[in-house]
Amino acid sequence: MMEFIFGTFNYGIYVVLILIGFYGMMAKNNLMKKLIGMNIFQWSIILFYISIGSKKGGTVPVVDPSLHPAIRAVDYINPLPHVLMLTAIVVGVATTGIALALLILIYRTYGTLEEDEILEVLKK
Amino acid sequence: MTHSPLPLIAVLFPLLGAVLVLATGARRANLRELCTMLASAGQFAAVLSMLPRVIRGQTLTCTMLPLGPGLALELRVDPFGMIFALLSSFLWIVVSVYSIGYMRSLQEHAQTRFYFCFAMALAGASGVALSGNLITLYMFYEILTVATFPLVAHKETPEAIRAARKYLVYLLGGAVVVLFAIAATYCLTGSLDFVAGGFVGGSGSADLLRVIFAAFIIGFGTKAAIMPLHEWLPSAMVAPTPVSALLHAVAVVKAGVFCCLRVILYVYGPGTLADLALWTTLAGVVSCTVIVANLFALTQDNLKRRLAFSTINNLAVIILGASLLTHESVRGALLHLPFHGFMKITLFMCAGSIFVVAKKELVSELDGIGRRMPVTMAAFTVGAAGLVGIPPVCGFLSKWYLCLGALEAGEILFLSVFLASALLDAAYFFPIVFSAFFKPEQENPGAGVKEAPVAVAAPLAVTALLCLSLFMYPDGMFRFYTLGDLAVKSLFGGR
Amino acid sequence: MTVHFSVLIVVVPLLSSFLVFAFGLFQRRVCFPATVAALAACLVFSAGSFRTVLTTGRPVHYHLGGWAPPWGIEYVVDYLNGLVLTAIAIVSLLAAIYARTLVAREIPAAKHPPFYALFLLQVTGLFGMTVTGDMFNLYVLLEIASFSAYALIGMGEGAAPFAAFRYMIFGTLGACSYLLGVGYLYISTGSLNMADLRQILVPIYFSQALMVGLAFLLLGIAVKMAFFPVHLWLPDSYTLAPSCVSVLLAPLFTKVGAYVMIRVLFTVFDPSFSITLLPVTTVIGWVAVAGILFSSIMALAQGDLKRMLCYLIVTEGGYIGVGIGAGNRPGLTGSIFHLLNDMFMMGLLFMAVGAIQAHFRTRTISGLTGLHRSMPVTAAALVVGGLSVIGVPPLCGFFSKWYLILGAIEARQWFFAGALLLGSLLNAVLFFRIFERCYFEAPHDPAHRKREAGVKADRMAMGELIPMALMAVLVILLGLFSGYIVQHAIAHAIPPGV
Amino acid sequence: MTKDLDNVVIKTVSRILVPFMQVFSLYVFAHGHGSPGGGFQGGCIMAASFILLGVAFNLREIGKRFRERNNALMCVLGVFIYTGTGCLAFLSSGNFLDYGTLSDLLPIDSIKARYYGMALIELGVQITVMAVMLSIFVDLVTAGRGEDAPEDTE
Repeated sequence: MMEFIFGTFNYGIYVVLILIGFYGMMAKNNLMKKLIGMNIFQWSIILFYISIGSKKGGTVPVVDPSLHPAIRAVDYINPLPHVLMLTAIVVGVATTGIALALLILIYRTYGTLEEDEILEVLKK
Repeated sequence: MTHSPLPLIAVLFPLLGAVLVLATGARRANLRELCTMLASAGQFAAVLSMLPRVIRGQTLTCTMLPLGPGLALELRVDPFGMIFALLSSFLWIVVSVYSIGYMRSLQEHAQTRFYFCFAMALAGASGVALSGNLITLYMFYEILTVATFPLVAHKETPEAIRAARKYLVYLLGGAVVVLFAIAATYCLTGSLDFVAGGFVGGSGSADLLRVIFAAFIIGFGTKAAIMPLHEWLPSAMVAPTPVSALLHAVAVVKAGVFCCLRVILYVYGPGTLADLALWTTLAGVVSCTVIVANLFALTQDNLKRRLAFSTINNLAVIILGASLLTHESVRGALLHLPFHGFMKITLFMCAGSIFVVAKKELVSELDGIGRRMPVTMAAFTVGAAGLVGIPPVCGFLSKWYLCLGALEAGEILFLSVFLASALLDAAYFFPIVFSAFFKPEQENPGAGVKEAPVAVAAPLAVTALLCLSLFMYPDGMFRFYTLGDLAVKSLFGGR
Repeated sequence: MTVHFSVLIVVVPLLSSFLVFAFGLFQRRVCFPATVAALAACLVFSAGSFRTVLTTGRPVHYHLGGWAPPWGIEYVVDYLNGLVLTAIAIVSLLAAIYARTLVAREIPAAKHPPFYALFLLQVTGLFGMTVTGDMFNLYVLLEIASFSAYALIGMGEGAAPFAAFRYMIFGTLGACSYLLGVGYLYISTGSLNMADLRQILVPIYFSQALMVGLAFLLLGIAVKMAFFPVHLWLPDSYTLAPSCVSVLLAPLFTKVGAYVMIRVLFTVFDPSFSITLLPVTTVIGWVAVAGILFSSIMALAQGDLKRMLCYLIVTEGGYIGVGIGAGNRPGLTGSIFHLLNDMFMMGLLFMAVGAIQAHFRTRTISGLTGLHRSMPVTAAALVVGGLSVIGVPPLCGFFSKWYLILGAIEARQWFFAGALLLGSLLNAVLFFRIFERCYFEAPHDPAHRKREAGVKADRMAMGELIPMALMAVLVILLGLFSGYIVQHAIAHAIPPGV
Repeated sequence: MTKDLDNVVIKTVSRILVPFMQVFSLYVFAHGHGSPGGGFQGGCIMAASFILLGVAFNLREIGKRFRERNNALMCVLGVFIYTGTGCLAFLSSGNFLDYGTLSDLLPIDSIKARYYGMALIELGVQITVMAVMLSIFVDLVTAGRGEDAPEDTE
């Protein structure tokens, strides 16, 4: 049982983070808090991907001749998730950029970022 | 099975007419009317040119669009389709002359839309007549429904729009059920082409075939106004008379009956229906329709609604004749289809001319109208007599074969249904004729003869004379008798 | 040069979107012609690559950067996405030409260059999602398409930014769950290439990680496809978006999502798995049935024309879902062909609604009286589009519905067939309510006189009429040549094993 | 003014820090192959140096060094370099981004060609990321009004 907990605690953490982010997105009234929730959601998936690539005893995936003349895969952790997550980070930044721009626009038209107040204005 | 473009030309003429009508538009009314007339004459000529070859036994086919394995938009002219094509194309000429007179005398609005939709409806009707498989039939069936929707709502009054909406829901609902049935048939048999004597036999489990047959009859029955699904027909009487003439005699309801007969004879065929014992239930439902429609007709005071219920009765008689599955009854049904068309269109045109001249719609107001409008009421009497089945008019012939068929099938019950239908016809037609000629007029008695304008009176006179001549020479101009004979021979395998 | 067509389809719009943005800084008038030129080039590329697929009969494989598939990203053009590519190219080109006068009217002049840049970026994302053969690359292009969609919708005035923000929350949720799905797939197999995945996945179909991965994948795709339970973002965002934007987004975005669902269910996972081993497609079918009924009724309840069309998009997604649910050859033919038809039908309808909103200054169905007199071409376009959506034969909508019903009956799913038929009946009531309002207005109806004397819809620019007329002709031609398209293209497009 | 006084510390430190940041960003960009780094990280650091300038002094400083229009052009330039190198491979009948095949055009072997190709791609990425990060910062701070923002924004 113990090694199950230690073996997969990274998945546990990412699930908790996802739920926090999901809660932030869905339940919060303020649009900025929704955005923060969205960011937590995205970054927890990036954590999930990075934790996939890790190996016991593997080092950073940068070729280091001192380890072994030939490049042995076991020495290094799996670099592919890291590369994928570079793109996901860029996607996260771009989403936040657009979201902030939209929030500015919303604030300029409605003067508030509280969703229920905006919905009131919309109903009229 | 010879390939020839003639069926396609026959279907394209009305489309061409519709486009020309749209092009000429309201400004050049006379040119527009000319286009309608030319299109109708052209279509009739094309259909007539196919007649000799069909008589000699050739079936002309023309594949328009291949759609996949065992599936194509294909036209095929066989004797049965020829009867309906001849009927609809000839009556289109008559009705277009009539509607020109009618619309002009009442200065109706939006006439361009009227003639455009009229031509499209005829394209649909002739397409239904000449289609070679179920999917082409379904295509033209839908075009017919969509094209006649603006006609029913022509007056644009809230009442007309409500009637059109009811018309549409009934017919599109029926079309949806038919689509299910066609898809199921294609699933079972892999092909949809009509085969004289049916192609569905034994291709699926018995009760699945029964369900599909029920779907077919419900779907096409809505358009053939079988009793529980007939609501839209009386309420569609709010449309101008040429439209109700088109609805009843020329295209819409006739297409419904035609499709029902196609399914009974060319999809299921006599053999399969007998095995599945479906024909008894069908005959039962349809004979209830006959009786109940007649009883309703007795109670209607509006002339056009009374004629509507008489149409429901006669359509049910045609389907009953076909569902008896005997030599003579099928021949009677195939003959009653065109004969009823001629008679019913005469009656409708009379109703229209009475409305044009005397602005009268109710039967109770028709006292002494015969003296003021002798030609119209004479034609009305001929039509009414034909429907009742009195010898000098062609109606007698088809009723004769129907009764013969019932006797051949040994079904005394359905024989009595035919006779009762004739009796009830008499019960609600002859009071009109009697009051028109023998009762004194209520308002200005003694006013001189005030007949309808020529464009209105001539067509109904022509069709009345045709009803009489068809009795003397049933095989005359249209050779309905030989076509019916050929169809029956192909159906029952020359027995 | 033709061998590079499948990558140029993505590179050219990407590059031209940035070039349009750069030229726009100096000379605003150059943006529109450059966009149309880029989209025309994409049409040439997509048609060319599809033609090579048709003539050679084998899919075209393109290894990006020369790396062989399991390592490098591979672009694949086969029968399925060749069709979708060409349809996207045609619809986006017509949408760009059509949107010109609307852009001048709805978007402030300073924002024209960014609008056209985002327009091209959106088309890049759509092309990329269709042509890529790599699961993660599909996520990246999905995000590119989604960003430009959020930004384009945010350009509208009034409540558009708010709708765009809510759409973003929903869309990011969907995209991240797709990413999670790809992550689980990667854990189980170690590869991201679709063709490679298909072989590796076969022995491990019932591992739990894979089940969770498939669930997340399908959830993400369902959000992007506006599939029934997760379609809530669509009505608000597409209605409040400026009509020059909704003319591009409405027909294409959800349909590419549907294409991705078909790609994942039938090419990445073996059809035998998604149909028989695990009843994924049946579940999708049943959800789609609920979706059709729900959104048809919602569409009936709408007064606003554009919002009604948005619910119609969800219904069409439901039809595609039912086709997938049937899980047999005719069902899948029906859903692929419906996917294709729907792009053109929805494009036509949204063009008509955009013109009505711009020139007739009304969007409510009750305000359409007398439309046929002042805007005959738009009324005719509405009729053609409506009849096609209902499924009146010679038009394309009927043939795709025909195959769907065939599939449902062959799979003995009577409720699927029932939902399809009821759906087309509800659509019929929906559209004839509009035709009534457009064509028949009682002569003594007061609104009629006001409409006649008062606002006279100003002349529609030729730039708007021609694309609409072209789209209507395409809808008719698609119907007439449906047999040809089904036999030669879609029959091969169905993955083996269905 | 007291506000101005404690600003001196930030201003002097940032004035010293900015040049080193930019050199370090070029270092990170150049050593992208062997060590962690590359275009994206280099671009971020370069943009951070400008943003530090803007935060420490005021937005005028960024505006003086980097017109907004130039910033937009830098974005486009970066993407153009990236796609341009990719398309270079077409000349030597390689696939997109297959700059290894440039060796038969240029007098270098394919490994060197791949090395320089990678460097060009990283340069494109660096320029674009720097420009985009900067424009996001400037647009957000001035709430979309860009350069003609009123003086009060510090």
